[in-house]
Amino acid sequence: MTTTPYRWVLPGTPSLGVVAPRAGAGAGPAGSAVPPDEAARRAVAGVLAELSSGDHRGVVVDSPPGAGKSTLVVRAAGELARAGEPLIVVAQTNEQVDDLIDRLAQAEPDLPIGRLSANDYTASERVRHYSTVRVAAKVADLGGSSVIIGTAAKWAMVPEGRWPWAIVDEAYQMRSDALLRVAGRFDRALFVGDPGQLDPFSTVETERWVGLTWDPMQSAVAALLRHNPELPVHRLPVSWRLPASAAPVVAEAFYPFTGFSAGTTEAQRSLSFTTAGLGGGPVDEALELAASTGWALYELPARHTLRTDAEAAAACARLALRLLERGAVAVSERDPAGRPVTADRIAIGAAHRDQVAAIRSQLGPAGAGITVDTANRLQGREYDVTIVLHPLSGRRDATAFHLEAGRLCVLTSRHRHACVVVARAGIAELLDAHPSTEPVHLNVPVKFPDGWEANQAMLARLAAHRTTAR
Amino acid sequence: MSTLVALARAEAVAAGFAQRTTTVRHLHVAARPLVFVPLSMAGEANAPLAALVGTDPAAPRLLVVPQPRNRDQRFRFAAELAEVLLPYLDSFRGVAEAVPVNRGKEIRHRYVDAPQVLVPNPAGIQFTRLLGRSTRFRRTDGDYPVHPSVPLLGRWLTFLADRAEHPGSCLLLAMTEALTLHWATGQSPLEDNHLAALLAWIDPPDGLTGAEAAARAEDPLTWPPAGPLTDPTFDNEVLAPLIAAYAEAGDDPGRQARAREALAEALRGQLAPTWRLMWRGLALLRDLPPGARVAQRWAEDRDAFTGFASYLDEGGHPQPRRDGAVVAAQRLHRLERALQSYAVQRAYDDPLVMADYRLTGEAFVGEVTLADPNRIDDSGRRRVLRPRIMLRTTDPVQVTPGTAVYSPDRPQQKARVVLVTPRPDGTGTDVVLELTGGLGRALTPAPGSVPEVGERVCYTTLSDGFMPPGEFPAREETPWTHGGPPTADEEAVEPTAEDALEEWE
Amino acid sequence: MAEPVEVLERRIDALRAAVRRSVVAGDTARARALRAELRAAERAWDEAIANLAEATAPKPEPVATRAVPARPVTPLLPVREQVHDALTLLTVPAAPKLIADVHEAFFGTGGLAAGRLTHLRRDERRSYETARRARPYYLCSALTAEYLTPARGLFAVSTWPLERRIVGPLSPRVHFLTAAVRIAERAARLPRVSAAVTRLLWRFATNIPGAAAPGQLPATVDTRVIIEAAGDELEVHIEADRAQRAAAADRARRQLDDVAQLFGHTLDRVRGTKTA
Amino acid sequence: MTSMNTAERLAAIRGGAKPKRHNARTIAALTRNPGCARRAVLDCAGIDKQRLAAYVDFPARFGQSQFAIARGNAFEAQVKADGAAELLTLLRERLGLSIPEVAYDDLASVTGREQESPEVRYARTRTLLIRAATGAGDAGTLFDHPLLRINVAGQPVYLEPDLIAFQAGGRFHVVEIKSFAIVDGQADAGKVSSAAIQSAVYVLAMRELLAEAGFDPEIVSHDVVLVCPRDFSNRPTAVLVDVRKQLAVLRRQLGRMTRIDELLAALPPDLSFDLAPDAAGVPTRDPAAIVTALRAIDARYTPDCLAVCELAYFCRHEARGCTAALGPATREALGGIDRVETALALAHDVLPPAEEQAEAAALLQAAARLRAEALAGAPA
Repeated sequence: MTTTPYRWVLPGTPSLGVVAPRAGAGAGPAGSAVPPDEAARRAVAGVLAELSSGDHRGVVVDSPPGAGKSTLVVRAAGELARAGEPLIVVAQTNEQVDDLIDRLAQAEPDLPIGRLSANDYTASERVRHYSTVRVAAKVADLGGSSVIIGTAAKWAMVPEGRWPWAIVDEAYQMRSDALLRVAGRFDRALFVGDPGQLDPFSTVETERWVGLTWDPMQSAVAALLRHNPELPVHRLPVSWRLPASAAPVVAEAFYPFTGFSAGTTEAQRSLSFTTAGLGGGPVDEALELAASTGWALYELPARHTLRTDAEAAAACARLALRLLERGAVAVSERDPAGRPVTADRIAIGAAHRDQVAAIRSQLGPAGAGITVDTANRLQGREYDVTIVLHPLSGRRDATAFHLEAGRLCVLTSRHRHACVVVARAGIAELLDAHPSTEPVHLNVPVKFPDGWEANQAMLARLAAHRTTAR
Repeated sequence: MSTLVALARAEAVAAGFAQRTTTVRHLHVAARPLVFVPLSMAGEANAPLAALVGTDPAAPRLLVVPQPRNRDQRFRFAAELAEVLLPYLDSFRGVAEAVPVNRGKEIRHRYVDAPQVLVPNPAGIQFTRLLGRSTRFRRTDGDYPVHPSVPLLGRWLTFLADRAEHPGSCLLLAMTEALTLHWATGQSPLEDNHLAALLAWIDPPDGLTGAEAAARAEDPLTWPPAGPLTDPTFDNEVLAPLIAAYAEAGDDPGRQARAREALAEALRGQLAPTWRLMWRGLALLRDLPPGARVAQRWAEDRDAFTGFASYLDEGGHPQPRRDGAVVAAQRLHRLERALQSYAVQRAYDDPLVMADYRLTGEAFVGEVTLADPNRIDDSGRRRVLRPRIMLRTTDPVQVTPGTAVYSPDRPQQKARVVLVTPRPDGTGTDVVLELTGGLGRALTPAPGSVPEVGERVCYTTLSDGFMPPGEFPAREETPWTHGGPPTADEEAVEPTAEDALEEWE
Repeated sequence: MAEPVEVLERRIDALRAAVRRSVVAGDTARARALRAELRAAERAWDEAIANLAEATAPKPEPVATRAVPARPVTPLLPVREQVHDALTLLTVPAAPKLIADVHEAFFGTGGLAAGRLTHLRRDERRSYETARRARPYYLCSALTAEYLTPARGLFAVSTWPLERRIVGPLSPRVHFLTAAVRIAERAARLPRVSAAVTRLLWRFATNIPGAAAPGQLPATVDTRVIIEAAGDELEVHIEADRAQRAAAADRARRQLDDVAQLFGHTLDRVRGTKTA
Repeated sequence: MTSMNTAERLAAIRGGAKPKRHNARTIAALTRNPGCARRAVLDCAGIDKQRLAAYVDFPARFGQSQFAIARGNAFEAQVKADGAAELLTLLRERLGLSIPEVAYDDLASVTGREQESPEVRYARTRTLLIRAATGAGDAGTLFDHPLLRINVAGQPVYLEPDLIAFQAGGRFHVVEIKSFAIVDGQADAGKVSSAAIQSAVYVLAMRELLAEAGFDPEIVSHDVVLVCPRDFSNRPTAVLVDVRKQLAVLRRQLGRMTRIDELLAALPPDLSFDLAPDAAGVPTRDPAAIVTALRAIDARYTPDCLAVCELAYFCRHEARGCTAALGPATREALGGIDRVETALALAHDVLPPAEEQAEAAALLQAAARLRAEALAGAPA
């Protein structure tokens, strides 16, 4: 009996579990022989070559935390603009728009940039001080700008005009319906984002569109690739943010199929204290552990608590304040001589807004400059040290929200030096008792990693860095 | 679930009776609703088995399908249902009112009343949706024709089921959801899906607590499930032998009539208790005073009804199987807007709902301690009236200076938080607000437009203001990122009859 | 003395409740007893109602309001003859469901229920063993190619060559395609194609590549296209299948006695599959 | 006692009754509420929970309608009829199976006899699947009714799936035939979820079988083929379901089952659920003794149990007055306080909160104040 070659073809439902990078599009993960800066340079060059080849209507670039996504966006925008291609940039928040303008105006001092804004927008300091940047509520008032940058929400209100190119930033956090509303404005686009972070969501609960390739509630990239499976997907292979202690951990837990490596070596980064921890104590132990290994798990006694667990909130605040008191100094490739870890270089992350409020009130005036926010709002941001209130701490059950891989990924991948996770004991048992049994929908690509597994992986790693609060 | 509702549940456990979670009714209850209690056959995809339907509690119409696997009989059921439902829908198409649109430049019409269909539970809505799906594409000619009323019924059922997804709409309601919106029981939300048990908690018979009555209500022999699925022991021990007897009766008209009668009686026995519960639930809802913004939402329902009726008059196609890319995005946008405005309106209408927001710091109630109603702001190009008030509250205040807040009592007015000062003695927080809008046209405020000292007022970050609708590409301009314009093939909605050929035995 | 209808109805209700309660409690013995009581009550009710109707109703006209086709009396042909007819048409071993469908489509008005074939094979075997070759044919088993055991649920005719009665892994498909050809040939000769025949043809057409166009309606199914399409696919399998069956048939002739060649080898245990 | 091994101990707990046999459904159920020790012990011991629940007067309220069973059987028979002709069509049209691949082996019966031991059937399944994996010339494509085996708590359990294993190009897929409808590409997510986890049990069992024989377990695909009726018709349609997540959960839960020893060690040594039937089969054990035995093992009741566990009504009764009985969301909103009375006493300030209850008490008191105020008709 002859066996003809056999293939799986399921019309309309490309298997999208993993988007494999095209051969040569990126260097291998950790362990590859290519030095990290060379790997990153090649990856960016590959993306830019793909763009200028014009072979595809879209190019997707997956960027793990701190892999130089903004740098790529700025370079791509610069190259396209210099080639005389009118260009728009679609970002997700006003904050992101201002960040991009700041970086682009700095990198391309002669480039006329337009900032498309809502009527009630007042330009921030970093936008105002560039003479090349114009701000207006209508595209017509931005004539002469080589690049026009605005939020997706604002672009959705622009009824006409079509540009040869667009760069869509944070495309994994953009919802499919938002892309639908702006996609008429451009012919081709570069989509850049981090697939490991939080998916967009809707307040409306309906399964009406589940399984449709254009389901408006999925991410823009998911919709894009389901309709255009042939589009090249590149991957930035090196994280410049995460230290050598964190890159493999985060890669293994949250990017199990693609991976990435750290752009710096252990020797290049260090964290030290200018004062000794008098009396020691678990807070100092945790900080010192974090300083020397990059991770610490500050474990409180097992107890079921209110979401706004005061003891845990206080622990988060105490760790942050103690870090300031001890005069932490961070040495890195940017500051080989060391730089003090000031309040603005510290963030505390939590799952819920009420937890954020509780931590903030525990911080008091001494911690005024410290960022405290939810995972959703910490996306895309970077600090020297982060303190994380574990989403499952003190809980009796693990819901899909608390298990979401993206949430833990955002929280544990914001730091350049160290991350301290605050949690009540008992999370392992909690995970065991609550395996993910989400409903399964037909024709919906399974999303990896599974939050439950990612949590298990992360917890297993943290267990080796435990300090028990007394 | 909010802590206030959870507390009401706890109180229900302790009291043995359901507790109110609202002070007003947030749903429209029609003067002449139609109650529809369907049953379906287990294991089949939407095979109607029986239904009680009608507008008169004393005279429901019983529809029975003696062999639910037989597709001819299924469509006969649909035609019989259409005999009840279509005239009911038509009866609301008498009087229309003129509504100004486009700032009064044009008018359009909408019917002064609209139908309201009530089913026992969310599964009943799903049944309605699927029955609509299975009937709206049917042929009325050709080899396996159905009665012309069947595809029309399908379109209406689909319209109603779609509308049921729309937050705040009352054209098609599930009784369990209508009740749990207003009461908290001493059982879990999952168990609240059981209509008999839910009503037992809210309105137990004399001499029993809600908890006791609910325990009895779980016995499927006295309180059959409210459908569409039947109790398995009923299926196995009662229904199956009766269906078999009907089949065996063959063409003997006497035997067949008797078998049909026995089957109808058994099914009526399963349906009648739920039918009574539906009207009891309706009466309980009717007793609640309606919220101030209920009529406004009902007007939107009437608009939707009017619009769909004229769409059908113009020969509108059956709704497609699934939403296209543009339609899906538009619908999601509409649903999100409706959800937000429904949540805000309920809070504005109901202090008990607003209390949820007060507990989480998104709203606060306080007494006005200072008021400067005639304050003029002359820092800008033109002198403007900007009254300020200070109020003292014991609620936790989470708003920060600069935030815009609104008051349900003066919805046209906007207030900006100027200062938030916790009182040093710990007796609460002082909040200074600056008011704009809703003050009249002069440089002195219209009477009553600025809260006076001593008045208790509520302010919240929730706004019931107008939200402009979003812009979407036309369907034929669906972008390449979403598959491009739909092809004629995808769009075609062909009538079907393929499965009519199938064996059903 | 018959009980009044109302009393019976109350009893029926009570019995139904009692049956359901005993089922829920897992008391099967009690449920069984109650069920018997319930059926008796239901019969009594049916009779009572019928009598009541007779007594009260004005003498009904003979029922002629509807054109009801007379229910077929017990079919004239015994079941075995009907099965034989269907198999002869098909020319390949077949399962009861297909036999019944073929019979309904071409020979009768649904007189043959697949369920009635349950004991047929055992009866045939007994008949064969007691009086060998007393009948012109016997309905026997198809045999599995691997162990020469009876193939589950497949009927064959004793007069067929052994090769045809053997089922290898490819045979189910070959049988299916062959049956399609035979049925289509037969249908092509009919003056008028009934719904049952259309249904049968459609079932084959939709499962053979090229036999029905996408979007085609059942009523327009074309017998010539079916025959051609089935023939095309048969080409692919037929040689391999024939070789496997021939080899098995050789083995059967060497190893099996008369009865076993017809009704299959019953092994106490199969060599090489016994586990400790 | 200490020398008693786990199997003996479980047998003692079960008493004289025959163990209830596991199937993919019961194994899949192990992944639901795995934190419940009562359920773990009873399931591992193979106890008939339905019977037990009825005996202590809390009968389970779910059963299966014969209509659903009949529909399921009829659909499956239809898809598998004539050498699985309809299934072949689906695999060809939707999944690119080539025309020559039609071989069909029915593993339901080895010898044509009614009763065959699972060992014999398992051996036959093993032989055929291994032959197919080796890629021998007549390797076979469809394998109906394979008998599989999986280890649960150290005991081999035979699974008798109504499934077809399907092999092409040296790769196996599990085909699961279910009779719930896929309407316009969508199906009940709960039913799909159950089907996915059951299929994952089969995938796992097939992988174990082939791995034991030295093959790469990955040749059994994590994509299972789900076959269901399309829309409102009887025509089948097929869709691939990726069960990788279910496999991960299952592997972990089966791994945990070996920890049953720890659970058993903490139980009273004379624990038994023997109903001690007399000669006529009538149970003689005092139901109160069974209740005492049940109480000796902690349960983790949630309202979800009502739909999946035969003992749920008993556990619910036991959990009366616990906030857990009101559902996890209510419990959380009540600050995680265990008992309803405690929550109310804290809310109404009649119970001084323990240190760890202080925050919950403050929240509940604020809520109680706001609720009272709103109900008293104070202006909003």
